[in-house]
Amino acid sequence: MAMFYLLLLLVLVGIVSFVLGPIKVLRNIIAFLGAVTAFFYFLTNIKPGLIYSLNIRVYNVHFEAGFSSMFFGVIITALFIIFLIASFHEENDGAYYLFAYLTLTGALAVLFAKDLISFFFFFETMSLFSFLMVLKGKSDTSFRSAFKYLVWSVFGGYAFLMGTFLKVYYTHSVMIGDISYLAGGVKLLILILLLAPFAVKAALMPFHLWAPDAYKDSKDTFTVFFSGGLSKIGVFGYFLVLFKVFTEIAVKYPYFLKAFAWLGAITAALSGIYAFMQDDAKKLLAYSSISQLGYVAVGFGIYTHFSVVAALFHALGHAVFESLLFLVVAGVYYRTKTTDLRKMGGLIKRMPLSFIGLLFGIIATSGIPPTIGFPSKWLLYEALILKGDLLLTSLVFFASITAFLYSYKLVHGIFLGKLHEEHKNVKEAPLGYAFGTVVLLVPLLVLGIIPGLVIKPIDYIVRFYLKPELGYNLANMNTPLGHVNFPVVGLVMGLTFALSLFIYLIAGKSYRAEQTDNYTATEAIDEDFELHYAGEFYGFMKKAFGRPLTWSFEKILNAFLKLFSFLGEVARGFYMGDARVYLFYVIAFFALLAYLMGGKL
Amino acid sequence: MNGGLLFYGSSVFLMVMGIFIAITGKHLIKILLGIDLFDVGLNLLIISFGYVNGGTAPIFSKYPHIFKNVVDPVPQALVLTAIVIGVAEMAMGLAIVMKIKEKFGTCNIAKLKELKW
Amino acid sequence: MVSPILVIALSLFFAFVIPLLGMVSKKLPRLVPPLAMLVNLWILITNIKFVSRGAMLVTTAGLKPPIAINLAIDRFSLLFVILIQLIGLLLSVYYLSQDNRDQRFYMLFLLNILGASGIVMTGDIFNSFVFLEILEISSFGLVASKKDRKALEGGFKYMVIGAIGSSLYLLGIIVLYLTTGSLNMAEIAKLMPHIPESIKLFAALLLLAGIGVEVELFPLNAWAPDAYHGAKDEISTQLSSIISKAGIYLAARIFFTIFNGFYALKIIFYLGVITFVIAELAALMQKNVKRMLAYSSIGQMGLLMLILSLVAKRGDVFVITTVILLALNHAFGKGLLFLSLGALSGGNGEYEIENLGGNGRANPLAGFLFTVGALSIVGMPFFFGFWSKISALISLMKTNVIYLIALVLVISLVEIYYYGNVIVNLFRGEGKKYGISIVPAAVMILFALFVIVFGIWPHPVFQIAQSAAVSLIERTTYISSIIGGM
Amino acid sequence: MSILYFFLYLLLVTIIGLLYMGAARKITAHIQNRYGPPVYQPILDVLKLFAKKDTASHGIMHSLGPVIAYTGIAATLLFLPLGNHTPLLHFNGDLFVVLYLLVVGPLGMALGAGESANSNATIGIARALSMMLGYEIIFFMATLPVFYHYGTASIYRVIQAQGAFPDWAAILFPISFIAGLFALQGLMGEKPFELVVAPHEIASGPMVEYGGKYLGLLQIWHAVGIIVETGLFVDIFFGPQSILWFFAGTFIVFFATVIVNAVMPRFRIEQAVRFYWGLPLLLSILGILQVYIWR
Repeated sequence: MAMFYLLLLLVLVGIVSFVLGPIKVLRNIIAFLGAVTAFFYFLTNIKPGLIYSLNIRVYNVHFEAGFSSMFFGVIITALFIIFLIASFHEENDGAYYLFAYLTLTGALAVLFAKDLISFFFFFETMSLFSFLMVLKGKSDTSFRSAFKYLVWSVFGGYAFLMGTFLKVYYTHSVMIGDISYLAGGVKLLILILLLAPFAVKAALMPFHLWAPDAYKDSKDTFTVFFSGGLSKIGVFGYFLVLFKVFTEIAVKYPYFLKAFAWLGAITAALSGIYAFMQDDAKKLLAYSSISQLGYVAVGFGIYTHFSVVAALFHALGHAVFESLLFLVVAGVYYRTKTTDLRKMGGLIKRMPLSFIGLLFGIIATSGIPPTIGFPSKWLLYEALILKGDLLLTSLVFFASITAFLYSYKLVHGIFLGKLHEEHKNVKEAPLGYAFGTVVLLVPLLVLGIIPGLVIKPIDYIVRFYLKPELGYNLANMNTPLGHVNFPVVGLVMGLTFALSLFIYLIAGKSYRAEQTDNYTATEAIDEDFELHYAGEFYGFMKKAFGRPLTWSFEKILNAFLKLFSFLGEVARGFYMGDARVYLFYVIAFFALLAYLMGGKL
Repeated sequence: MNGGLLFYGSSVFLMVMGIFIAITGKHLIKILLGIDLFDVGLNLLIISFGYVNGGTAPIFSKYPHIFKNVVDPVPQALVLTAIVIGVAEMAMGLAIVMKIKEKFGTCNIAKLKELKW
Repeated sequence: MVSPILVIALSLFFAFVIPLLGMVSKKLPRLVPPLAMLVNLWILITNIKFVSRGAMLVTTAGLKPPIAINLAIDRFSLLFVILIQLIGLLLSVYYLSQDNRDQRFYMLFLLNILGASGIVMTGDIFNSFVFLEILEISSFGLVASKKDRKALEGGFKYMVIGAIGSSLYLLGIIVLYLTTGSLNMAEIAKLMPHIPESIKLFAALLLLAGIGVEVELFPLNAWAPDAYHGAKDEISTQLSSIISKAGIYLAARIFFTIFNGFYALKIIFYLGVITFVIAELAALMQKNVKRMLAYSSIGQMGLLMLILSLVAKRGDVFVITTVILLALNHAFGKGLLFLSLGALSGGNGEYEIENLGGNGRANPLAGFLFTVGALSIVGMPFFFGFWSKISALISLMKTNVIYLIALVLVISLVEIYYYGNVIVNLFRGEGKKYGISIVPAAVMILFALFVIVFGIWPHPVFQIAQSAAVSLIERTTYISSIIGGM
Repeated sequence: MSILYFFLYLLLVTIIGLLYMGAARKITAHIQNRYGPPVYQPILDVLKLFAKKDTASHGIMHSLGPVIAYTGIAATLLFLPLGNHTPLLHFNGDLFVVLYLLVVGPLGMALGAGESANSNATIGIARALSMMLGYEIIFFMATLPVFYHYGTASIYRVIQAQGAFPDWAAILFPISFIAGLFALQGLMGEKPFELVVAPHEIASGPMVEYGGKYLGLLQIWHAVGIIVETGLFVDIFFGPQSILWFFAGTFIVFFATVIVNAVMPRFRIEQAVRFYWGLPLLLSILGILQVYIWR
């Protein structure tokens, strides 16, 4: 019952905030209280193993809370609160909050759904309302992006539905359960079909095409939830399909898993490359988000105990640092009204807190200790080497190098370099953004130094399905390959930092120089001199990589669309005649029937 | 099936002619006439289905034994209805053609090409 | 209990009263159709509890079937006739707000509803032809009633195809009559096993011609985009929500009750698939929203007929329930789409996507209603369309045509694509603002309410549809309740 | 006490690194037929830089950049076994900890240089990061077969698994070793990959705005960097069994890179990246194939 009450609460809060639409203060208070209540209700009342069936007469909706749904549910709900608090600074109407709440309802219901039809129902609900959220986005192109997002999500949903029907057809059960006993290739088909929506949600290539645009064009604060929270549904789905529906996949379809892992690695690498070629902060982050989710797919594809632990930990990490990055960029947009990296710069002096947030965000994105990005990457590499797929390992490593490139481009474009004239009087991002930034920094650092805090619940999720190989306690992690004590890494970094700082402090004094007080050979510079180098930042990479950078999945898609338009034109051509032609169709039809049925008449 | 080959033949001929005219004709009224011809042929066909060689009209009489050879009355009733309906259809069709002539200024069917996109 | 024959009689009476009232006052004719529909609905509702699983027989001229013309109403027919009258009522209320109409329009409208109701209620196959003709002739008039070039062209095309189709339908009836010697549906159904296969097939094909025109099956549906496109928005609603529903009923009645499945349903199956695919693909490329809706309508009807034909594979109640659900979704969803499109385009015939750009934002209510209709038609959750689409897929699964599920889903994606495109365009940029008066708005909201309320709580509709489906499936009960023993 | 030991250890390695730098200058000078400064010259330079007052700073990050850079390299050093010698807090020196800590240095320098708003500095950083896309991946791929072969991700265990001369990984995996040498040249930032500093083009790149104590910190960062980078290479490919062997090995490797540096011209940046994506990549893939065949 608790699950139903939770969902009902969310819907009701959404409706109330819609009704209260014009009364902004009251609406915001209700929306905020609703989210916080939902979060604590989730934490206190929903326990793994809770089962609830809702009979709507036509159909029984089955809910069940498991460890995995708890894990993802907490992430999603927490991010929702952060999104909500920041979103109060934007100009939003009541419908925006209604859609937001219904999106959350759909997402949580997806986590709880125990049978495939309800799963589809809530998945589509989530897609529909998140589509409306994107539609209410900020820029002129949000319509196009929202449309793209809708079509892709529905594509995923329909693939899932097809898989569902195949499953029901062969097993006569709609419950999410093991189908490993099924024979034949249909199982592989079901597997691929069931995975498709999650590949779309988690933006696995080649299903990622919607993501950069949708992330870019949705409202900035919503992107925090969109990228950090909703993509977790995709990860949850990987887990669901690969573990709950197919328990023997590693034995039966090792090559599928291998392909999945490679797909993940290619996603991570290519998106990384696309990311550092972007000049728009949100688009860069969108690709970075896709890239990071690629690692998660790799973790699932390797399918060993600690690779999956790594994947789930990385999903959590992605939720933390990607949300943090989007939140900071949202705050910057709020103040500067731009996300174009070429038009910003030097904001470090104006928005120090945002800078700190972004700095730690990119450190975590790059996987540098002692942040939340490191333990998962470390585990993933150990798993990869243990598995012995060295080329895959190299590709993943390549992807993580691209992370340094785009991370630096982001921080440099926004915060470093020369402060632009029109941003001279910009203030720190308002309270709602700052709150989220500070809150997200806590898990980012704490879980980076003591990952054991969440490794334990994750291990609980995975242990049930795979032979436990990972030794861990609060501080240490042991794999057959190696061993890391994370607090020690943090401690050593702290110590050496203290030492460096000591050297810095005892050395001679320094004075503060103006930005124009620069070495430029013989060039005389003044305020108008363009010192900020942000456009074409890695421009020479185009020369280095050449044609492959211009390749794009979009071209394949376009060819596909062209095929459909051609078919459409052909079909439409049928209806373009005049009355005589139509009459001729009728007669020809009967002539044909008579010919075909000739024997029977 | 008491009608002669002549009845069937001529009615089928009328139907085919009607369809042919309707498909090949360019003038709207010609097309309508083709359809009408088709209807007429059909009606004739139905009548001939019910026809009995040398039969008499199906009228209730005091002396039923005299009228042993009665044609089937139902097709005739049906055809009466069908004729009425056909007339109504023609009327509606011609009304539309009149309006078309008014608006398009032509009765050439090839010129009626507004509805494509 | 009031005799349902009054539905037909009163409609006819009201239709011919209109010119008389028109002489008294210009405004009076407008009030007649709603009144007639209300009376009809009341009559039908009083009959609900008397209609059991079998058919309720309403005799005329005091003769028992199979001799005289009679009405045979079972729950299936009752559901359809109530649907038709209900939509008729909503539409006639919609017309109340428009004062520039000719009184003859209202006559045609009433006759149209009358024809549709007659088709649904009659137990006599020739009578169904008569009502079909009434329906068609009045709809030619209705389509052409806009009297501009497009409407006239659409009306003419519809007329040509409709006339040939119904003539062939008549021929089919005659063939059946010659072999069974009866025009009563139940009687023919009873004698069906004795008819030679070839005659049966011949008759079925001819009947299919007449019905195929109404239900917009593939080669017979070429008129449909033109007629929908040319006609006024309300008439397009009527075409999709009333006329095609009568066609579905007739198809179910003839090919299931009379022919008991048989070969014809196989043909309908293939035609349904082809219709569905071709029409939806044609809609994909359509820049004119109204014509796009027309294609979508045809596609929906194709899906419907294809599901209906599955009943041959396994006489399953669920399949027919699905057909009813799809029909209801189509009636309300598509009706809503046409009406709200009218409101969005301001009634001036600008249906191109570019011309509609931003109109949804300028007219939020109409834009919202259009969105609701579109989402329901594509089968999004929380709308009635979701349940009908899921039921359709379940029907496909139950009848072992699993590969068709993939096809339906792919085509649904195509649907999402073009509807999504329109919706997105409606809210993009600055549009033109058109007023919307209260009566049409109320009617549209009622349409939308159906789709939303029963989308969230589909159980009542499911139950009604199921009992109606049971009534259709048990054809022996139907036959024996009309002509006794089998 | 152990903390003091740490500091001494760090100091020692820093001084050795500075001496390496001095040696490099001397070697280069001899190749170019000059006399060159004394070997201890870099130590004097650093002391002078630290003592300098009145240094320009462009802001807090500009100041912290060198500090973070030195933090990163010092932390890396503490996780790197020097032959069989291991610092107190090591846990068998995991490769990935080392690799990720190794990036902190360049990142810190990049952050600091970025705030100076000097385009030369930023271009230098962009080049540095792009170069990473070339050499890091090659270096990684070259070392992978070794770790895979010995079934561990710990550098210390790799050292222990190797023995005296013929048991070196360099001899077991010659192809990977050569690929690693290519990568090392880029990792050290020596010619022909000396694009980041490139004094003639971008006025020593990231360093352009740095002087005084900042430059001093960057100098000792560079000095420790030499030991760490060559040390990593030596640890993996030569398995030095004692600390003396370690330093000998690093010096030999460093000597080789310096000689190459002295005689080579400079690539353009896209040439450099493309170079790495050619022959070295092929070699490293061949190395991986070799370990597959061996197993």
